[in-house]
Amino acid sequence: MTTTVLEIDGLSVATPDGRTLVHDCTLAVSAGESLGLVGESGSGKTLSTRAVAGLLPAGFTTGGTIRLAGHDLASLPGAELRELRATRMGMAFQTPRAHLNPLRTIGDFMTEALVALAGEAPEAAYRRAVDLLAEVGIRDPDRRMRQRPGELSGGLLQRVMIAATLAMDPPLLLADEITTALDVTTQEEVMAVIADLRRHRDLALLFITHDLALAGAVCDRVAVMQAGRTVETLAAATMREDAREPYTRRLLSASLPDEAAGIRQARRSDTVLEVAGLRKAYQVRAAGRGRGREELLAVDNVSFALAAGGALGIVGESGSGKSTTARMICGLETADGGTVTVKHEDWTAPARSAPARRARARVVQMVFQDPYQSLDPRQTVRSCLAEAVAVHRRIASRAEIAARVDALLDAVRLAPALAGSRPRALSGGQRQRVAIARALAADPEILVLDEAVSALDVTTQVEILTLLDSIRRETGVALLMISHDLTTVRRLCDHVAVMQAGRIVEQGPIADVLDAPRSDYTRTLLDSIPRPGWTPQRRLPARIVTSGGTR
Amino acid sequence: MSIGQLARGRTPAPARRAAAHDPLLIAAALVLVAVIGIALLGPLRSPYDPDQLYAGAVSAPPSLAHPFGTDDLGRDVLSRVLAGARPSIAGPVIVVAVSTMLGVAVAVASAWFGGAVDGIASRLVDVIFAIPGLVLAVLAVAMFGKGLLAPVVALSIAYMPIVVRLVRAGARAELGRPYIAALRIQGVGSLAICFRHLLPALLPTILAQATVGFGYAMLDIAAISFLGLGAQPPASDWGVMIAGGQPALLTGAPEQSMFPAALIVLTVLAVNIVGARTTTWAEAKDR
Amino acid sequence: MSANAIRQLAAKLGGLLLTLLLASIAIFFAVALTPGDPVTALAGGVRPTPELIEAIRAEHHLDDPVWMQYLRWVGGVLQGDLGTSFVYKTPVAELIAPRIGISLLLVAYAVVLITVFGIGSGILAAVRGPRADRAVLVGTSIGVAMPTFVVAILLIWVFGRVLGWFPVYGTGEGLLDNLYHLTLPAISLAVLYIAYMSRITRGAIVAQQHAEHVDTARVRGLSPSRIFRRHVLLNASPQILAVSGATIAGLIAVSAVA
Amino acid sequence: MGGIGSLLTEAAARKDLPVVQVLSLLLVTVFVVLNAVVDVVIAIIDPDSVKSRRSA
Repeated sequence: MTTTVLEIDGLSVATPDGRTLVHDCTLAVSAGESLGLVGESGSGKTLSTRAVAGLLPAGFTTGGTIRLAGHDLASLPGAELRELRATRMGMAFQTPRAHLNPLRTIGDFMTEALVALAGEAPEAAYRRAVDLLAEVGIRDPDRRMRQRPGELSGGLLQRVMIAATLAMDPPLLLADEITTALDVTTQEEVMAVIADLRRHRDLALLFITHDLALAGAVCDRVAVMQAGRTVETLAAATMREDAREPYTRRLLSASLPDEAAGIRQARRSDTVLEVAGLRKAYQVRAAGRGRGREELLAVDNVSFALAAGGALGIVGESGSGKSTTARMICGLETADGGTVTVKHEDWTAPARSAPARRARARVVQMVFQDPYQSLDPRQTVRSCLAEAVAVHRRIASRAEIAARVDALLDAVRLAPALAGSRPRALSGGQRQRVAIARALAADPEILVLDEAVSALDVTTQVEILTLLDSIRRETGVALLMISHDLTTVRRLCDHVAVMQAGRIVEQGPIADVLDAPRSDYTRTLLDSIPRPGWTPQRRLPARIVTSGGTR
Repeated sequence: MSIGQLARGRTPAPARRAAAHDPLLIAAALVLVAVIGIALLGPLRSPYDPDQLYAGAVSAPPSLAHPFGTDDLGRDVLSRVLAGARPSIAGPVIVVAVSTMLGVAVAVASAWFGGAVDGIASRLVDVIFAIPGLVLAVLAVAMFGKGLLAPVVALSIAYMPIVVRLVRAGARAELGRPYIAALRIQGVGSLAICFRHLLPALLPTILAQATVGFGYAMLDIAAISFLGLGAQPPASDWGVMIAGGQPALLTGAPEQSMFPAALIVLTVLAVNIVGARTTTWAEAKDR
Repeated sequence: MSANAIRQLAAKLGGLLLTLLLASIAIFFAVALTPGDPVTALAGGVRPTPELIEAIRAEHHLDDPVWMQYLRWVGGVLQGDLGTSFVYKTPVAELIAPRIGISLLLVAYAVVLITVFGIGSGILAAVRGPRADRAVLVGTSIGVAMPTFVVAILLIWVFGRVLGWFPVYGTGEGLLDNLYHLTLPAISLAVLYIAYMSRITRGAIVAQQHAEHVDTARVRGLSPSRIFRRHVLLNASPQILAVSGATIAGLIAVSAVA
Repeated sequence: MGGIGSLLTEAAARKDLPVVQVLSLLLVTVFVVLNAVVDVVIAIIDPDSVKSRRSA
């Protein structure tokens, strides 16, 4: 007989000013089971989880029932509630760096609950903490115990956080987007740790994520949330066949595309952009006790070519140098070596004067990752686009500019009614459309997309990628897509280059590289993508130290 | 939307509507309008000549003839308070205007050019910051003699570092945001980026600091006048009046000091309230 | 202490000395370039004869280049020779020595008041609910608008004259009597800074209360008082400390003037 | 008050420059040293702060 460790029934959450953000969240997690709670931003999955954990902001009210280990949370007085949560559940968060006290050592963090709540002696608590760190695969735990969060990488911190949740041997772990901020290979490490823990401890898992593919790959069942409601709960293994709700189907097709359909044929034509032997070094303070400074090669001998009207993806994890490469092409950084050639002109040195920058702007434009940060929050959509238009056609009349702005809005499928809005009033997808429209204002021949869809929900990602693809077909603009995500690159690009630690380890037509990878690293990247039947592996020894690695 | 944003609640109501429901803000604004009105028109409307001695009424308590009473020389306190508004307000206004303009210019140049410009500016600011405002003001008085000019110039310089630090930090953060990079890639000129995007973004910070600075400048200048180093008697500067009323205070005629003192406190209070509200509003608008 | 920490400490110390050097140059040259001939001041009101001028110039090395005079001045200050007052014709050190004790006592008194009431009321505002918050906000709003000397005359009037609880002039004999006499000045000195510290403290604590690492502590079941002490207050302390350092330093300047 | 304050204001009023100079320098020194001490204390509580504080 299985016991239910967490049961949420008809949960609603309302703000102090009376808006109901969660209407009906209903789910149950049995001992040893793993349930994925999936939904896009604003679906209410995080608020529901925080209601369970008692972390709603002051003044928020809840309805419905939450039963943790058989106890109705609403019926317990404060101190007992605290003890119940402390012993029956652990919770890990999305950003471990923000969720660990930066001023206290890992040792303080690991032992605090053991000493203060379980009443263990400091020495016993210390030994237990070291064991827990070892259990989540942290080598040299004694050294880690003395360090502070600032000295550890994100992947390590996430494992520290998971280890700490185990201190009181809880039967349930709430994991709120625990791998969202991590590289895919680090995500695989963390998921492998979680899988081991569940095997050895019979731990139940409530896995909150926006990534349906990941939830499907690591959970037994998946509950899908939309607009504050759990719309359906499916067995992970058969969710593709069982899904009834249109929203779930849309999520599924966005998250787990048919692989064959995405492959595009490479085209050969004129080269519009050529990068040869590009190099960028940063002076960094030497690590450890050493004195002086050392060079960090962010970009090391990078060469590739982009065909006119083509689409090249540059893929790599954080710190691989892919964004620095893009910024050098756009003149935001100066290269230390190598050349950037655009349309047979040498563009290696950034343009100094505004007219020179304008001339280049008519050839190369860029779309940034965070559409909110890349628009001036004080400017309306219209004035933002009008500014971009006016820069390039200095004598254009007001009416001509307005007409051009309307044409741009139409090109990115944005309703003209939104022209008067400021970025704050737009959704993430709408903001990114504005950013694309602004980039198109100059009629560029190359569009550099720096993680342009990675901050968006998956369904929105697909919309934006579709838009970009049709713009490419209509205008013949070449795309250079910087991304950490092989799946998105596969959707849009015909060629791909894989970067690791500043170097290109492999490049070629997309079908060749992704279906028959020649380098180990590409293979590792492909293997770490969650998919049905996926078993996350611990690959620590094989990993080459990048900035995301151990320090 | 993050939990933090949710906790902050609905997007703020339009400023004008919010202001109408904020009695404190209205009161503060009224005080400010009144004080500025007095500064501009007061001397013309004052019942008596502020420097005229009325021998018949020395240290007289408030009466119908002299609503605020008279001082130890028999001068009408109300007339003197009205006449004192202009010098008492003008000093802080100049200090804030000069220090803000200098500070913003240095800060923006530092953040924009970085490197050596930033290094030199930071060192300069550190040195000025090390000399407290009042000390610099007293030093200036020792150099150039008593009067309002020297302290006002000294405080304008002394208040600059705090403006530079705040605005420079804000400017650096703003310049690091992708929308500035996007503008540069568009080929938008540096001056246009500065005036159309950077400065408007920094406006809440600058405004907030200016109002806080005004309060401190008013207190500092009043203190200098009170000590006899600033405006000189028989001038009717508020600080001077408070000092002049001190002996009467101990003999039981507090109003000679209290009226100008109350005006200083009210003015600073009102500026602080209006400043705080304006800043919150400007920040909410940008978010 | 790690090599890194020592290096940073050395850099800090170097910056401090450089700042002091530049500030001393600024102060000296500002005064040296003051309009008006110091000889007139040195002669002490008498209309100086040419011989007297010569003598004075020679005695005070006024014919040396300015930077020589600066070096002589700094060298003197470092060796305890603070120069001679124009007005009293006595060594400056002798003027300062008898007064510095009372000034230090006054500042120390005010610092205690600021720490206790400023930080205390800030914590109160942050943790005791909206009503306490509002009350402290009103108090601090008025506090930051009060000039030191206005507080002083108010206190003198109320406690000195109307109530007669505290002496309004003199510094008294002996430490306790000193403190008694310094109470009103210390309060007047402290009010503005109490209000300021209170606001900073409240802001720093509220920011930490909303920090994500506090969520972690809460979900682990730690008691509210423990979370407050070890996660909120500890993390707010650098900011509070940074401001209180500047505050106390500023206070010393104000006490020296007002 | 019989403290440093009255000495400094009086000296400034009477253009007693040596006194003003020395007292200014004294106050500046106290100001700078005190701030440095606080910086060190903060660095002990929060070692990571040292790198970021200068730019703040």
